[in-house]
Amino acid sequence: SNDAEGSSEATETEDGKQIVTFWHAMGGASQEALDKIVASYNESQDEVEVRAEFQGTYDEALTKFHSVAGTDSAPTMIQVFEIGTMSMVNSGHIEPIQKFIDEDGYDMGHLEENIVNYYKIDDQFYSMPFNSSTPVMFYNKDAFEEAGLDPENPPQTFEEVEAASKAIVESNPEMKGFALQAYGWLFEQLLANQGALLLNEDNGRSGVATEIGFTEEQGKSIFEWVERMNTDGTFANYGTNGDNMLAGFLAEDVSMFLQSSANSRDLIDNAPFEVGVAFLPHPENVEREGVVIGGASLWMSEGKEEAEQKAAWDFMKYLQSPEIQAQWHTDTGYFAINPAAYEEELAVEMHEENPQLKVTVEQLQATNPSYATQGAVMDMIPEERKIIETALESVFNGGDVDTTYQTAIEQLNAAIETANKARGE
Amino acid sequence: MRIPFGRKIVTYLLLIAAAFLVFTPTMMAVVMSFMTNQDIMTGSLPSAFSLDNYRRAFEQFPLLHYVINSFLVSIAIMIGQLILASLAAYAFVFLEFKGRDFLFYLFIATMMVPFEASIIPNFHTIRDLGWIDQYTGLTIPFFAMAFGTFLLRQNFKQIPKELREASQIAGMGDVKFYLKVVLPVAKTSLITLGVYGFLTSWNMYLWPLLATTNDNVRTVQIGLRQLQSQEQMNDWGVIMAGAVIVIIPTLILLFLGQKKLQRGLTEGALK
Amino acid sequence: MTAVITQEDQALFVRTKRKQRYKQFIKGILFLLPSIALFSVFLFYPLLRTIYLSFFLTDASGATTVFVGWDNFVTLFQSTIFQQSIKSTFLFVLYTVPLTIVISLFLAIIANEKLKGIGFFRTIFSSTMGISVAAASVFWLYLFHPTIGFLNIIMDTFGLEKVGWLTDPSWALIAVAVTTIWMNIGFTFLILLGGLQSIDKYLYESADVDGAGYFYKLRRITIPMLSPTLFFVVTVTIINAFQTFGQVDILTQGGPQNATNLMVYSIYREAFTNYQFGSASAQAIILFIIILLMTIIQFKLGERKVHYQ
Amino acid sequence: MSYIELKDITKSYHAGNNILEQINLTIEKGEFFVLVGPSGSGKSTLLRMIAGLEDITDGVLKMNEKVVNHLQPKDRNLSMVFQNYALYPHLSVEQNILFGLKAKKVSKAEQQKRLKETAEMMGLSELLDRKPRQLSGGQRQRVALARSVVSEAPLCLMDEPLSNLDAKLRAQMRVEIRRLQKQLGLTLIYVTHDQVEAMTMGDRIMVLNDGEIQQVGKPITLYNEPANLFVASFIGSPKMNMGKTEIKDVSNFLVNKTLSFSADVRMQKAFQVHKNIIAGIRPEHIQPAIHQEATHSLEVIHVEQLGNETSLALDVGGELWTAKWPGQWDITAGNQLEVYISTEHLSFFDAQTEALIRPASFSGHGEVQAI
Amino acid sequence: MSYIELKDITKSYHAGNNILEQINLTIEKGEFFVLVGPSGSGKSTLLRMIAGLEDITDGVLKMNEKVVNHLQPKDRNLSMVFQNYALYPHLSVEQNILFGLKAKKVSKAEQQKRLKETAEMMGLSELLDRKPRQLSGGQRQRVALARSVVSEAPLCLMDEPLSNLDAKLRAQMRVEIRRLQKQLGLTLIYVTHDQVEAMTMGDRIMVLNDGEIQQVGKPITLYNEPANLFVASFIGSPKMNMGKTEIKDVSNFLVNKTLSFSADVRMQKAFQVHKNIIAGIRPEHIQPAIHQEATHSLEVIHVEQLGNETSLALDVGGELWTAKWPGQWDITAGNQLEVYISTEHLSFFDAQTEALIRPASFSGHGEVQAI
Ligand SMILES: Nc1ncnc2c1ncn2[C@@H]1O[C@H](COP(=O)(O)OP(=O)(O)OP(=O)(O)O)[C@@H](O)[C@H]1O
Ligand SMILES: Nc1ncnc2c1ncn2[C@@H]1O[C@H](COP(=O)(O)OP(=O)(O)OP(=O)(O)O)[C@@H](O)[C@H]1O
Ligand SMILES: [Mg+2]
Ligand SMILES: [Mg+2]
Repeated sequence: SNDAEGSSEATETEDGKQIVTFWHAMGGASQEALDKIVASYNESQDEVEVRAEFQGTYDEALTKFHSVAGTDSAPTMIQVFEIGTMSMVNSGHIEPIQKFIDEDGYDMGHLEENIVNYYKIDDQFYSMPFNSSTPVMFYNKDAFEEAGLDPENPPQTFEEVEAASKAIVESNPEMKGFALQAYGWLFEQLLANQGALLLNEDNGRSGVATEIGFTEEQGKSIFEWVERMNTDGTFANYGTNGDNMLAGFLAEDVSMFLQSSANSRDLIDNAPFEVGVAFLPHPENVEREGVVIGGASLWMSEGKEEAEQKAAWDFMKYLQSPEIQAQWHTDTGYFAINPAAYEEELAVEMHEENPQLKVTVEQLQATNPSYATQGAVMDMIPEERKIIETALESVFNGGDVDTTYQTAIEQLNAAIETANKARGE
Repeated sequence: MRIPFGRKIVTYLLLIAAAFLVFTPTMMAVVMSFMTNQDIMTGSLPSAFSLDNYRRAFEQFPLLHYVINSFLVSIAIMIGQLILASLAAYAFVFLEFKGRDFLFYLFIATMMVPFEASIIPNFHTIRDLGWIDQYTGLTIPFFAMAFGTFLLRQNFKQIPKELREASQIAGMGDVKFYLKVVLPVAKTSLITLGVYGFLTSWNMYLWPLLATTNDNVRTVQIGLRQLQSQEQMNDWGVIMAGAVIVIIPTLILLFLGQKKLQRGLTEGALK
Repeated sequence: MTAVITQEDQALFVRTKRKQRYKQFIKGILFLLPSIALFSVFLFYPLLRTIYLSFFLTDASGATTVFVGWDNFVTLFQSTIFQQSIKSTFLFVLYTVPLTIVISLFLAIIANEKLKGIGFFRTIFSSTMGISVAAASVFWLYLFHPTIGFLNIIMDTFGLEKVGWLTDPSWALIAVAVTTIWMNIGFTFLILLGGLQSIDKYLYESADVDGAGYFYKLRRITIPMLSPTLFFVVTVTIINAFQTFGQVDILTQGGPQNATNLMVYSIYREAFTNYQFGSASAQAIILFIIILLMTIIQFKLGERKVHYQ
Repeated sequence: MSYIELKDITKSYHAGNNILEQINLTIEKGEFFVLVGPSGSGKSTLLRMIAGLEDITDGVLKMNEKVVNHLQPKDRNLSMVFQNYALYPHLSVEQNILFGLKAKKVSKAEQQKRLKETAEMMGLSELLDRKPRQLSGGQRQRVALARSVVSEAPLCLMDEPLSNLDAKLRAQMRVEIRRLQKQLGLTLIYVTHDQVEAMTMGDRIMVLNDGEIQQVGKPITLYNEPANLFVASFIGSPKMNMGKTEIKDVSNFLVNKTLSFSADVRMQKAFQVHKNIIAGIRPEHIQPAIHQEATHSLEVIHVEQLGNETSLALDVGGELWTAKWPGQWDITAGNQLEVYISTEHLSFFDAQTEALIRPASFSGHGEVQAI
Repeated sequence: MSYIELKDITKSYHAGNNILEQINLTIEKGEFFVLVGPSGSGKSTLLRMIAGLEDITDGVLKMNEKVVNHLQPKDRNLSMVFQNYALYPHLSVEQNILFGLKAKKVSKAEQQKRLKETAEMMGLSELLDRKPRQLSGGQRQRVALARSVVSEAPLCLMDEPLSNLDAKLRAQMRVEIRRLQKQLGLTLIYVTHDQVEAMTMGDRIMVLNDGEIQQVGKPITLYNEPANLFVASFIGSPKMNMGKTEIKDVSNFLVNKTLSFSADVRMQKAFQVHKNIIAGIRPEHIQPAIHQEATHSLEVIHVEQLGNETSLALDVGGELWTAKWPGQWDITAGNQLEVYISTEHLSFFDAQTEALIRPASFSGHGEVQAI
């Protein structure tokens, strides 16, 4: 156990470099990409050494941070998913990066507007955006063609999706038209796309939310949409499991589905057919509002030495640079938070090769900045998602929309109440 | 005694059928580990076999280092559990004292505390003890084991009481009786428990993840988890390759362990 | 009768008896000390803490914020989700425990023969205990895949309707149970095999001579002589079934429609994603009490039937 | 110097059902004390209580003048041969034998010396590396015996240590055990079912029946003057023949309504005191009428040739009596046999109290001879 | 009608080390066949092979004319009393006894009937509800015996079934077993160490030593005409006295350089054929010089009173010989004793081949008598 010591206590390497511990939740290919960036940073200068340490899933990493926050074991910086934002703010163990922005006179203006919108709370930056993605609709161009649909003109609205689904199923009974993962995040996105708020108090951004912010019509529209496709027999049920849905899509069992844009590269590479990427659909009777940013941001621990924090800040800035963002974007499929990255050769090349990838960027840029697309902030979001998922599954399995919706709303409001109470405020 | 031919055939048939059923999922994983991700995801039959997944699994995390850590941790836990559980079981079976039954039920009760419910307080404890990123933090919390104590108690109860009496007459104290008679006679269950202890430690994920912050003392399951990503499509071939690599040592251990499970040590002990 | 025992003797008896009892007690405690010490730190303390937490609301880091008394419990018992969770848990125990034991016993019995290559089969049968929950769940996730999964492909070839193993609420719990049984087989098999191995072979010889057939021996000798091991296995399998977590997390995440929202999974979610440590603790306490009751019943009813040497 | 003293020792497994009833007994240092009694009479239990393996329900057990009721077995400094051997299945014969010595930290050299001697004595030298399950029944028993012998503890408890050995080996072992016991001055409590062992080895014998002491005494005393019917029929093999006795007239009495004997004065008095009397005669005292004149004639029911002697089942008023004659007699069942029975050889017991009234007399007969 | 036939049966646990060596044997239906031999000679192994519990390394085992080498024990239709009892620890005495009957689906009524009879016969009626561990050694053995008896299987194998019973009970059991065997026409193979059992129960006895058959024959034949030195010393207790024999002159020979006898013509011839001769005489044939004139005078080393007989250790040329006289003789160790030894009672063996040259003769002596 001898060589194990030090890492959490020592803040400098033997040759005097400032150590920055960086906890993240990136597994698989993303970890490879991240490690590459960290290595390049460590090589690019000789003052700071960043140590990127995997801490499990977002949930696990966050739980662990909460447990060690304020002690020596806490890392210098940590990656936290977007819905952990409020709990980080409330934890009291973080240093808002606004402090460093101000000290440094750093300009966040060059970052993607929508991303900035999400992470700016009460007009200040608590954390540095890092890996971001939005949901898009993937579709099977070959199947579209077979069904006599225009592969270059994917459905835009719920109703168009339904129609396309019918056409697909008609042309190929083996294939379902559309799949929606029972995933709270997608529900939130579909709400936002209608311009609906998830929580009141402007999605919790003007004050502490006290109940849900969407109307019955807005909320039910999604359930009803699914129900209609279910009755048509065009809907494929993959439950809560995203991997299953991806496999179903690749195995040509379903022709359209919604998923994070971060999957684009992998899908295009692995599909034995032409993959199309489209904007998130919306009900016919409302305008498209746009999407909310998802993903994670980087947080600074409180109580660390200034030098250490400075070093971490330097690394964060490094991550913003167009070259790094271009590389990150091409390696992983996450957005470049710095739009300048898209001008980089690397990104340009890739977009030329796979023009579908541009759609994700376009969708983000076509988003109307509003409270709805800023996204909701509250510490009960994870619970909200679970409730929504259960409701979705219920509808998927033919449950009654009205009762399902009513139950879900009751549970949501109760959860909000408890969360507010638990904060002891 | 010879087993009759007919029964032999039937037994073999049953064995083969059962082995096939039990091993299919594992076998499937092995096959997948040689397949390309595209084949896996589209559900098609393997178009090509390659070792690519293994190469990538080895590249992705310091596998050997993790395996060594896992071995150290698992062996330490196994030994610790064997010692503590056998000591406790001995007391529950061979020593008579007030409150023994109460303590036994208390031990059993500990099995009912869901691990997930105690993980945070325990994490705080090792944090306060400064055991994070230490082998101590990874091992010591698991030394005491109600489950093992229970298993060994059941087994120790089967030891004929004459053996204890003979030892008492020979002037042997409890410690010596425990070492010289109980442990060797209960070899079978010690091995079973040892294998179990080793494998559960080997397969632990959540605790090692919490108790370590960096690669120095991390174990293979964390490595395996690093092969999976959350928001992106998983490379199942690589994940399966990693799983297969991690399973191989355990299969070897099981093979050796079951060889030691020899018939009936108590046999012929007594008239 | 006690006439010959003098007063002194009597006093001496009492004294030595007391001394001996004291000595035995000390000895017992010494043997148990390492376990007790570790249990106190890593189990009893958390348990007490859990009890304490169950009366509070907490913030994200698990610090108590508001004392709510029995509210957490009251809320739970009123919650349909929690009721469903208890129901699922009991169903799950009912699905998994008997099958695990019957299958493992069957495997242990056929693998207990002295045949060539039996080591290979024993390794295969115990192999599932060498596979971590995460890996095993992933294997089954694939087997259960609605379209490319092995199971549905088989169903398809036999002309049966495909089953939404993990998405259909009436199947999901069964699917998780199947996975769990598969995972438990290895370990249960190994324990039972160990138990079978330590049955004195004279008993079988004696039965052979008595003209007992295979199943008669199984029923009258093997099972009773195995009863301590069986008792252990049943107790442990029940407790483990109540505490199932990993499979659920990977396969269904409690869905569909909370059909597989087993108690520990529910606890886990409540604590680690919702940060409601108070409510999670209350659930843990309820689970603890349920298992405790079940085990007490088991010991009261079961251990009487167990034959020790 | 009393070494072991039992005062009112009582044992019960279930309240109200005493296995041993108020046992009072003193065993001297260096004594060879034999315990006999029917199966289930409590011999093993008594031994186990002395060893400290069984709780004493009531009464006081003293060793060396000290009360040891609550002393642990390991502190009693004794060795024991268990009726069921209790060998350690995981240890080889050698390790089994040395087990106790190792526990007592006897020096290696001494261990080896004693092991060698004992193994030789028991005929186990070839088997030292075997595990118990690879031994025959008799071999296991010898290991159990060796384990006790090797310890040289001052008190040895042996529970039928020779029951599974053949006659030849048993004779040899008898001599060896007796020699060792004398040589080391051991106190030995020895349970046996073998008449020869009981008679030849013991300094004293105790007869136990149903948890109660029937008689304690020198072997020959028990044989010649059994305290009661039970002892009379238990000691001696084949067992003593018994018959109801009735007075025919003043000077004659009838046994089993068949055999008539003349009654002397003492007998006549006895008949006045005791209502019902049972007469007993040992099989060897129903003698062939060769050197004496025949006194009775009896029908032979069954003849058994034992080689060195012949056992005859004779009909005595409807009951089967046994006679045992040395040598091989060519007698055919069904014939009448002329026998000589002396009144002197009859023992008399009260049928009610079962106690001895008058033992057989052994004086004035050719067979007791001083040269 | 040969019921069991063993042809060249060989057994080894480890190659090259034969426990049983080419056993050839035929047992008739309804025969009571006794197996004796020293501890470890392979008796239990032979029994276990007949039962099918032990693989037959080599040779053929036939039952009812059929080869059964590979037949399962349960298909051999036999019952067995194990030397170590092999009771089911988890079953009560009653269940233990009925185990086999239930397995064979004997009707409930029949079960109860047989149980009652057997339990009564074995004295187990009171103990039916006990578990084996609550029984005494002898009680356990009786349960084991009862289990075999109750099955009424046509072939019974019994491995020292009475070793832990007291003499009285044993005598009773002997009679019962013999009666049952006769009554049901059972074939019984019976291992025992007890001379009386062997001599009185068996139709034939087989003596085994070191895995080899020494002699098979009627009990009395084995006693009177032991095939070799081993049988001579093994059968009979105390064992036969042996001494080296030398020719002094044409008509005289010396045993152990001490006892001189006159040699008849046959003896003289024998001395010409065999170089070294050993003479043997049974203890009961060294007789008191009462009715005959003394032939020799020997020093008494040791006297043991067995009650019904007296055992004398006598010095014969430096070796200890045993004499056994019926009754109780008051003889003091150290004295010279006048004894009568008849040449007729001497058996002669070739010292090299160990084979019998001439058995003792039993004709023309008072003890063999026809009335
Ligand atoms: N499993 C075994 N492995 C090796 N040798 C064995 C095994 N079992 C028995 N033997 C040996 O085989 C020989 C014969 O054993 P067996 O039990 O037949 O003797 P036995 O004649 O019954 O003796 P006893 O009268 O002492 O019971 C013995 O020398 C014994 O040590
Ligand atoms: N654990 C027990 N519970 C109840 N009764 C028992 C127990 N152990 C022994 N007994 C009974 O106690 C009595 C005495 O047993 P013990 O073993 O002392 O007999 P024993 O004289 O040694 O007989 P044997 O000569 O048959 O060995 C027996 O009747 C027996 O059934
Ligand atoms: Mg006994
Ligand atoms: Mg034997």
